[in-house]
Amino acid sequence: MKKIINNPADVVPEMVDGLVRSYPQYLRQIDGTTAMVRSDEDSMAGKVGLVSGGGSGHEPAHAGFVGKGMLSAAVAGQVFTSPTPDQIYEAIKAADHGKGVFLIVKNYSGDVMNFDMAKDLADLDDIEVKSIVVDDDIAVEDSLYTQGRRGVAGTVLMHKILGAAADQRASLDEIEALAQKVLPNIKTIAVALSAATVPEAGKPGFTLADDEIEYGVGIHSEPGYRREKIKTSKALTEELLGKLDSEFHFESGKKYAMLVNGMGATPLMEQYIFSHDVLDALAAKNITPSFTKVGNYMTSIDMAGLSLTFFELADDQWLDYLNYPVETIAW
Amino acid sequence: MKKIINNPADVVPEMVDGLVRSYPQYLRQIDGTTAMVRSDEDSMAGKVGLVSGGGSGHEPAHAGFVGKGMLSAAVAGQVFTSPTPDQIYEAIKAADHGKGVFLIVKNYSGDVMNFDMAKDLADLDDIEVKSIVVDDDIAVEDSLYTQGRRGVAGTVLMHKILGAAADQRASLDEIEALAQKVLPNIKTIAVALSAATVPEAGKPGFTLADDEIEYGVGIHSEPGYRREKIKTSKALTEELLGKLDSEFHFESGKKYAMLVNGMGATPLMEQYIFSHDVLDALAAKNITPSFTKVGNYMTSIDMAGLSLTFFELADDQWLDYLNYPVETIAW
Amino acid sequence: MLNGATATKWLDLFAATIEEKKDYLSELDTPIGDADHGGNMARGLTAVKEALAKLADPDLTTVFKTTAMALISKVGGASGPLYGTAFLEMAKKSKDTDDLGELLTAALAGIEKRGGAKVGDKTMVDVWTPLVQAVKDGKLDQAAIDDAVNATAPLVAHKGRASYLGERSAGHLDPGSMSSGYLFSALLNAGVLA
Amino acid sequence: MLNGATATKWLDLFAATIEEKKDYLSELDTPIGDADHGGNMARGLTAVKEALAKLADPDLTTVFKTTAMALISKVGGASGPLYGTAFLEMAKKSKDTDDLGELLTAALAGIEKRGGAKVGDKTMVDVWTPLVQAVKDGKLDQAAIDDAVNATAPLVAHKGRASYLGERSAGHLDPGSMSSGYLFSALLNAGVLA
Ligand SMILES: Nc1ncnc2c1ncn2[C@@H]1O[C@H](COP(=O)(O)OP(=O)(O)O)[C@@H](O)[C@H]1O
Ligand SMILES: Nc1ncnc2c1ncn2[C@@H]1O[C@H](COP(=O)(O)OP(=O)(O)O)[C@@H](O)[C@H]1O
Ligand SMILES: [Mg+2]
Ligand SMILES: [Mg+2]
Ligand SMILES: [Mg+2]
Ligand SMILES: [Mg+2]
Repeated sequence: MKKIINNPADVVPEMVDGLVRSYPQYLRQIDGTTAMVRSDEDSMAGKVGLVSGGGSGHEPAHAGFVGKGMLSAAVAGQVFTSPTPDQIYEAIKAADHGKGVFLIVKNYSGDVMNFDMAKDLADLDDIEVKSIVVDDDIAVEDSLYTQGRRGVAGTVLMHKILGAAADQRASLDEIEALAQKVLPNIKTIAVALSAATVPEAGKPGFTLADDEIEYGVGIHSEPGYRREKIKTSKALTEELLGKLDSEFHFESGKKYAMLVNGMGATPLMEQYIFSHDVLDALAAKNITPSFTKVGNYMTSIDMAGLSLTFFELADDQWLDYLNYPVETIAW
Repeated sequence: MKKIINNPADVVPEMVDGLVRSYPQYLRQIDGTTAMVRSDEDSMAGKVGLVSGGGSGHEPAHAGFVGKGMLSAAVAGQVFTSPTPDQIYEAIKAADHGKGVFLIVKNYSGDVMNFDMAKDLADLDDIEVKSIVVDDDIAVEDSLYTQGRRGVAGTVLMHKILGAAADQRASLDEIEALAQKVLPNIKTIAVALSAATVPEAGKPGFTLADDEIEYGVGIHSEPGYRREKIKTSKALTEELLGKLDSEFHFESGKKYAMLVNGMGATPLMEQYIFSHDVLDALAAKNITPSFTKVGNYMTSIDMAGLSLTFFELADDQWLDYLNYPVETIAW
Repeated sequence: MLNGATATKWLDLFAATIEEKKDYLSELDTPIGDADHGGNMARGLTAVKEALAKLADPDLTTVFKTTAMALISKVGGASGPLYGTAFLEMAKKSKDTDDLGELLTAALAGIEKRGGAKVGDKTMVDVWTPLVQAVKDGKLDQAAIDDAVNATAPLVAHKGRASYLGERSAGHLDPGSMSSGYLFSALLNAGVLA
Repeated sequence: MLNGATATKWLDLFAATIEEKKDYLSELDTPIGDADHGGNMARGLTAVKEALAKLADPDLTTVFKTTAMALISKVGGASGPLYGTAFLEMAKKSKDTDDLGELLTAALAGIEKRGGAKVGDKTMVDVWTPLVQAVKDGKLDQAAIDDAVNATAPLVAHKGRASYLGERSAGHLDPGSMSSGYLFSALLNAGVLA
């Protein structure tokens, strides 16, 4: 493991310290925690607070999306480990400005349970808290007999949509309704060229040969659904877009937003080339996305690879929400 | 080489295509070139045009900095290869709105010569063109008997400063004077954990053992000044900040901007930890930077490592310029 | 006899095992998880040990509550809320009884409620369920523990991270079941059952 | 005799060598450069060949000008402007003379002006300078070419990317000198000197 770190056990506190001291105009660290709240207090007044978070290792998520027009606070757990309820609870308190707090949680059993416990704590304080569990990763079966689909890069789009609504003073109930309406329209699928190395583990979660890739990995280097020889970007596009098509049944009359998300070690050069191939494939179906974003948004430490997210814009207002101006580090 | 690409020879045109189609609100490709101009034409009216560029492989530089308040156009050469004069010339023409065009060139013999030839071509058209050659990399000797120092991540700060001035209608002469005044105040030093792989070459520019790092590399995987065993982030900070200190002689009374720049494969987690260590080391000298930015701005394809840039804010207005709002993909 | 002192001994023994088996637990969590179960548990149990060491002659409820709070605030991930809830439920129940069988039954109910897993889902529930019964029947021994843990290997996971692997999760021990096994072994060695 | 036809032959031969030695040139550009000299030159010479093939019985000036424009617009990097300038200067000069020595002297002057390198800086100038003289003296042969190219190996670079390596640039052939050597070999084999 070759990483620019100090003691692996100190990765999260040092990272959070570096982040808030580099960007005091956006973030303030909540005392005694590794949770961060928007430093522009005024921009939260009279609005529903939005809190997200999860294990660390997904930078710039989630703190990079804290700021006017997007999240109110983000909680950073240990690497790839859900934050604890007490930390989430502190973030909820900091995000609450009397209109209640909405939690955006990724569907991992740890996250779901810890955010639930935090909600229980906030209940005791009479802070009204509601939440959505994002499960956009179509790589895994969605069934009653599994944990359900994972929450991955599409979560960032949920942050953006709800952030715009909250900034425009939507109520907690309205935000909950919006989140539920948006949720089934966001779907993601990933491919990995290499796995992530958790600093404290010291070696990658799995190993791929020099010419192998794996489809359907999660953002914690969870193994995916198929391992193959490396293909061209065009061939990867076919596989990933095909999987998404069998969920969306892409139609030229409909509007879509598209997010190409780098996993941490994959350069923008490759992400742009992949975007070119996706846009070509869509153009062949007479589709041009109404909104596109390409870059590292929900990473997996130093994993190489990328994910492709589509978001069907079933409501015209959602495009406005995506284009709504924000002041954050990373959107 | 494991990369998400198609034919290595098509990397640049496909990347440029993916980029402009993903971000039509910022960029328009100039016909028959791999140069890109700001799509918001109105924002350029009555202003000096700013053109930068260089070999590809430094994404988001340079096209990611095209937009209102920053560059007017960017030229993307082949990977790690300066663009050709005809392409630069087209960018100059597109950027010219009657007030002349200023070129921001990185100090590499190829870039300097090709931008010079483009200037000759523009002269024939009576477009007034001036330029600055950025040479912020303190890793190499600056002497009459060498090519001089390389232009690296600090170039992005030059884009930002001049972009703000141009947007506020500074004249071509004023921009030239500003560039010359700013230039000696920007200095950068890098460390690599692995070298970049140029797609057409198929293998990295150099190889480092699993526990080796190299100080002083350039943004094309040019070898640096010393190879060592991997150190802690704190120890790397000492080396890099020490080199910068012997140039700047940091003083607590002075103002500085700081840029931690990831090389492409180094996750934000490590960049934030490194920032934490730099900020700690500076705090020990009673210095808090007035402006900090951390992320991938001037990369070297898939190189792992980072660079540290300081910019002494000798003029208070420069901080305003850094904070001046822009509309770009990547600032 | 279960009381503040023997419960502290139980948890100290558990902490020592976790510290010793930290890497092994993360190794188990690698093929079917995210390689952090050892780190998570070690972080939590170090905090438990430290917190308990600060208590002077605590009663049973205080030991369990202190343990619960330390686990909840230090472990994170899936195992944090699960172990935390287990000890929180034991803390509540210990106000009425010091019967280990009843306490562990409350703990298991808490785990089930928090995580929603059932027997056969390849989670710690598969170890807790038979071993709580064994405690009640006075039949807890190392062989019973080993059997319960090893029985998770062939299962296909339906809850937690391992469930994303589907059929491929079979053939691997469940890490949370292994750490739960250590908890029951510590119970044996703490002499609480005597 | 140098004319449109023999100059075209010269450049076709050069293009063929570059195509063949592409990987080798990039290999030379790896330890002391950025591993692209082969790709740069191949891209340029492919364009030159295609552009020349489209000309029907061109004169010398047209051949050189066409070559210059193709190199300038296709090569990029350091070698593009340098080779491009060389051929542009030969195009200009060829309006007055078809003497190879005079033409190459103009080319070299262009390279020196564009790049600012002097003899001993470990650039293509170190090959052009002795070989232009050899042409003038009627002494150009493969041995002279090899000597000029090989003489760049011990030098420490003062211009171009290799200069960043300082002393460590010594012990490696200069890639641009090698490709320049090929240009002069092609001249030999095109029979232009006869
Ligand atoms: N829903 C659940 N119910 C019961 N136990 C669970 C559940 N989800 C996970 N577990 C247990 O937690 C263990 C994993 O814990 P850990 O690795 O610390 O957390 P994470 O999975 O968040 O990384 C699994 O081995 C399993 O025994
Ligand atoms: N200033 C200069 N003057 C003359 N020749 C130069 C100069 N700079 C570089 N060269 C030549 O160019 C060659 C490198 O060309 P190439 O690799 O194509 O460009 P780049 O260095 O931009 O990647 C060097 O080997 C050297 O011979
Ligand atoms: Mg985990
Ligand atoms: Mg080059
Ligand atoms: Mg785990
Ligand atoms: Mg080169």
